[in-house]
Amino acid sequence: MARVVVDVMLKPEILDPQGKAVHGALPRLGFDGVTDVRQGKRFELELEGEISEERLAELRKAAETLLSNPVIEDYTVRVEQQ
Amino acid sequence: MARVVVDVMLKPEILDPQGKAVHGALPRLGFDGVTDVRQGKRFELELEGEISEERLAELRKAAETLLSNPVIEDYTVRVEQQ
Amino acid sequence: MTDQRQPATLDTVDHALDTPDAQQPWRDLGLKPDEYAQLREILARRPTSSELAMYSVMWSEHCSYKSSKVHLRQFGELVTDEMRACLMVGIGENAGVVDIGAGYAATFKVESHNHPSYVEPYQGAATGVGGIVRDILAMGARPVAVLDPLRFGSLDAPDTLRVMPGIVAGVGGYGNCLGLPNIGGEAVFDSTYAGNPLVNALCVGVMRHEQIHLAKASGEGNQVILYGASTGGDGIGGVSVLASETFADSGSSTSGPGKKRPSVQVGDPFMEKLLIECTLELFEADLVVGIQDLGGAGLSCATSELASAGDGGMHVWLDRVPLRDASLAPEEILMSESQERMMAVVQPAHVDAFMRVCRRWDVEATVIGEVTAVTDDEASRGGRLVIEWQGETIVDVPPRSVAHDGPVYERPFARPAWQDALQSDGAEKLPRPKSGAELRETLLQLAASPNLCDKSWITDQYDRYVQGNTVLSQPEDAGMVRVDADSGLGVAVATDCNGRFAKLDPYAGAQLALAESYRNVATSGARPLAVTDCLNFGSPEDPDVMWQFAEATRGLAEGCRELGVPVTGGNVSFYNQTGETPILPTPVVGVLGVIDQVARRTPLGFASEGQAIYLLGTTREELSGSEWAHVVHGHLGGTPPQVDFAAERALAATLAAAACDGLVEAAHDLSDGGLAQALVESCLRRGVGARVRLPEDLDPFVALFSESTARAIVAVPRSEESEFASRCAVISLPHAAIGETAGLGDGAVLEVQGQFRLPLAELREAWSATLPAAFGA
Amino acid sequence: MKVGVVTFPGSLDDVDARRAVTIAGGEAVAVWHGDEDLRGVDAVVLPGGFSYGDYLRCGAIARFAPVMTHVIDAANAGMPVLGICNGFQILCESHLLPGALIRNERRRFVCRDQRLRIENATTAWTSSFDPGAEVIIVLKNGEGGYVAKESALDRLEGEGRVVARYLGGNPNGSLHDIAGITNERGNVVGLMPHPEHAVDALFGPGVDGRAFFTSVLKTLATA
Ligand SMILES: Nc1ncnc2c1ncn2[C@@H]1O[C@H](COP(=O)(O)OP(=O)(O)O)[C@@H](O)[C@H]1O
Ligand SMILES: [Mg+2]
Repeated sequence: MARVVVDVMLKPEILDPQGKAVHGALPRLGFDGVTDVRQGKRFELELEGEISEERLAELRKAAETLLSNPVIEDYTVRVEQQ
Repeated sequence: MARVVVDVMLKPEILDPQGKAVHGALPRLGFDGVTDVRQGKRFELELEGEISEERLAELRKAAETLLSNPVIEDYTVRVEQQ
Repeated sequence: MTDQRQPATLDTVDHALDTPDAQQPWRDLGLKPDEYAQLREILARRPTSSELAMYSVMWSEHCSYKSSKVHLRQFGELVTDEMRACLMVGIGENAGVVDIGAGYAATFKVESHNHPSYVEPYQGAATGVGGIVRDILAMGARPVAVLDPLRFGSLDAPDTLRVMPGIVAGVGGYGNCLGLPNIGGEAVFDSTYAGNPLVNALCVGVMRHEQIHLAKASGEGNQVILYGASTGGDGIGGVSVLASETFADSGSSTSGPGKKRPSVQVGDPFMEKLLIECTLELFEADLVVGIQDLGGAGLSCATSELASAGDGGMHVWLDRVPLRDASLAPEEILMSESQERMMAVVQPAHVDAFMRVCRRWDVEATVIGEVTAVTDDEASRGGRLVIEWQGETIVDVPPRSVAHDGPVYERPFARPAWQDALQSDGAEKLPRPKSGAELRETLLQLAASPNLCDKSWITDQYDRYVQGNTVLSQPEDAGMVRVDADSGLGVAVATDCNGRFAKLDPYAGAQLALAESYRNVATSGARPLAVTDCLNFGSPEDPDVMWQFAEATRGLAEGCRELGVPVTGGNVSFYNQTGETPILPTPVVGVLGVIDQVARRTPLGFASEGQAIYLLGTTREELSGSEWAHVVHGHLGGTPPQVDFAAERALAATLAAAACDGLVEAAHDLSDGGLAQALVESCLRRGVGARVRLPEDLDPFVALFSESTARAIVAVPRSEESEFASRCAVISLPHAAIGETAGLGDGAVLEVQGQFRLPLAELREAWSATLPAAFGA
Repeated sequence: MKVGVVTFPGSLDDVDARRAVTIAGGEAVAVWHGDEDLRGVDAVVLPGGFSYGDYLRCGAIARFAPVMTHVIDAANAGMPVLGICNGFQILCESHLLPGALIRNERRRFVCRDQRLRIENATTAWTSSFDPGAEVIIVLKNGEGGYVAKESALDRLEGEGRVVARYLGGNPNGSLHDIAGITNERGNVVGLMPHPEHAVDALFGPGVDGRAFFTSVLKTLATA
């Protein structure tokens, strides 16, 4: 059993309407000093068995083809052993 | 300058239609052995200056009131010094 | 099946017999001492924990209607032959069904999802839409449209900023994703709804007569199939328990009494869309004997209602239910309100075909039970429902006692001590605008007020075009969709309620809601046919509130008889109050009408210049409870406008006939804001101005702002004027020529001769800025 | 002429698209997402809706449906393909068109009658329009903001591949007010607004949408 976490964020040059909205709302709630907010997605995948290098490579491919759209997004994959 | 990352995930007992959809799509693309997928949100906040305990407490409050809905979601806040 | 959390001993029926004196948490589950006693008497033993769970949710206020039943009976009793004529399925099923001609039937119903929408506005509203759509689907119909009557706290209350955008996004998010056009609804702001927003959702469905399905488990040996989403631990006892207590007592999560699980569920509209298409294909292939949606009280409700309505018993293997969380105990599975599930009764020979259709739509389906024979003795006790868990019997009850023979309360009610004082404080004595300039200011102020302003900030978030049959949608008086592409047959629906009128006089208030909704449908050119209602009130344990409820139901039932339109179904929502303060009594009434040829519908906007504008009906000095008194003076007192059903009937008949014969180009009923607001909306709809002369026998202020009922304005082409006027004269319908349409585009003007001129551009600015200013452009 | 309309789980405007094809004089053919061939159609419409709930990203899961392999091959071979709204998103996810569609700038779903200018009247789906024509078509989307790299945008503009642009206010934050684009060959068009809801004046804002469907029939007839 292992957990793999994939984080997907919009590329820096792509407008992020949701992050912008959060950024705009923070000062209204009294939180100052935030210079930027970006909102992305976090996937937690639970896997059976061991994580081999090979499976990790497969997962990277899934992250690249399915979980993110490389035209607008960057991703990171990391294993959280349990 | 510091980056604070807030991860917001649906509570385990709450249905996650998005995670379910991804879970369903993975085998069709040839990725097997995944037993569960949960999809959440990841916020990256860029802050000016130092992160004091006090500011962190404030941020936790923002995470609880603005970034998540505690009725259905859990959150974690962590600092990534740069 | 792995059980991590299951108690050491399963509470089986045998165990219950062995341990008659075991302590049971009936109080935490919301049962009263006498209800628990009644339950022991029915079973002649103590209930098992699973039985206790079932009875407690099914006997909750939300599911059993225990406080309202004695009043709702009138809807079934006060029925005339005229009303019966169109009625195919009446009160008591998932939704009523009416005959709309040419072999088509329409089914429609409005339901509330108020409390969950306060806790989690987006998901609460979304699952509210999901729930009512499944009710309509369960009747055998294709859902074709939704409407959403909503109530929020004051526009300037901070919590409204959280609640309103979330609710609107939730209604849209779910309905849009299902592909159901949103064709109407309401958005009303009043301070009494702060902390208690109302989310009522109405769905309309259409089917051929022979496709009507009922929630019945009959035919020994028939299989009981649960299909759709798997069952999870969210929302255990949620809707039913949340909606059945004083809201303040019940925590939003695990803190309340009886450590409730999260009472809010997350909806999966995609799953529901698959469920709709899958179910319609099952109907089409004739694979379904009986069907029931899973809503409040989940499996407890579906199994007991199906078994209770059928001619046999039912045996269920509960451990076959597909779970999202393997640790759920049987009681929790029975109470879970997980969304997007349905239950069907299927002949054994059809099970394979049933499963094939489900697979095609990627819908999980599992045989979890079977219809069984019952002895005469069992039948006389209310049938027999047996539920088994891992080989042991955990439920063995007469299903009728669960589903239909719950407790009935005659709650005390009395006219509130403050009612007389309230009624004697009329708005007719308040200071009024006098000069033309003051009237102009008042009109602008009202047009920009939260309840009368442009609602497109909300309605632009709803898909009104999907399915390609929408003829009328917001901001028209009624929504209208085509039912049959060949003949042009269509249905129109409107919902209405003025809670201020209902507070001043709940009997009249309910009738005024009915009258307005009926009038709206007729104004669109359709013939009003039938009624659904959602009765939103405070706590039934408060005799004042109970009196409001009793008066409103009596008013509605008698009003329906007067107008000849039957109540086909509806919903009651109690405990809408913050602390001791209840919401305005809000009996929302939905009316469905039929139109033979949708191309003949009447839109509300003036469409061209030079047409005669007629004011139909009688204007009296009626200002109490009006939008003017509310907006300008913050005043609520007096008695509401007079109800005149004969006049409503005459007006409706004239408008429907005029539409059919092409005598009117536009029509708009008069309600909130009176003639002034009707003119504003008719002009702005398509940017056509108007020159109006107020009737000489009326004070100009009263003529513009009184809210007398049974009135409408129409735009009549010059060529049809004499025909139209003579038709009104024949039935003595008051009709005054009050001006003509004049001017196109932003240069056009609304002119009230001798009083003021108002450019449409200025008017539009005021009318459309309010919601964007509050909620963001 | 046979125009296929693909139904994915969660497609909503497939029936409307078929009706629009019929009104324009074509033969509409229902194609299922699981189909292993295109049923002999001459052109394909990927309709609007929420395929697979639009969970993950709009169009991301639909792009892997069995039928899409065939749609992609056919498009590359020159068959006219129109993606409307969710269909546009699927075309971008399939890399038949450049760029992507993101959450509306105002973060709300928007449904309205939208004015557009037809910028390119030479594609398979717009040849019946006059160049520069102004039309009104229904717009309804939650994630309709068109984005692409600066260089990709420059290329689209330079090659005249912007098919339609929003007029009277950008409804969703699309870069360059882009409402629709085409591929180099002009056979694949992605469009955020819904022409299938503007083919009968009783049920939409007018009949300006018809020309998209008559265009493809004309294109096929002269091919
Ligand atoms: N206010 C009302 N007016 C008329 N009928 C009502 C009203 N409230 C409930 N009913 C009817 O009582 C029956 C039970 O209601 P309900 O529990 O809401 O149905 P469901 O179980 O399908 O959700 C339904 O047939 C409903 O139409
Ligand atoms: Mg029901």
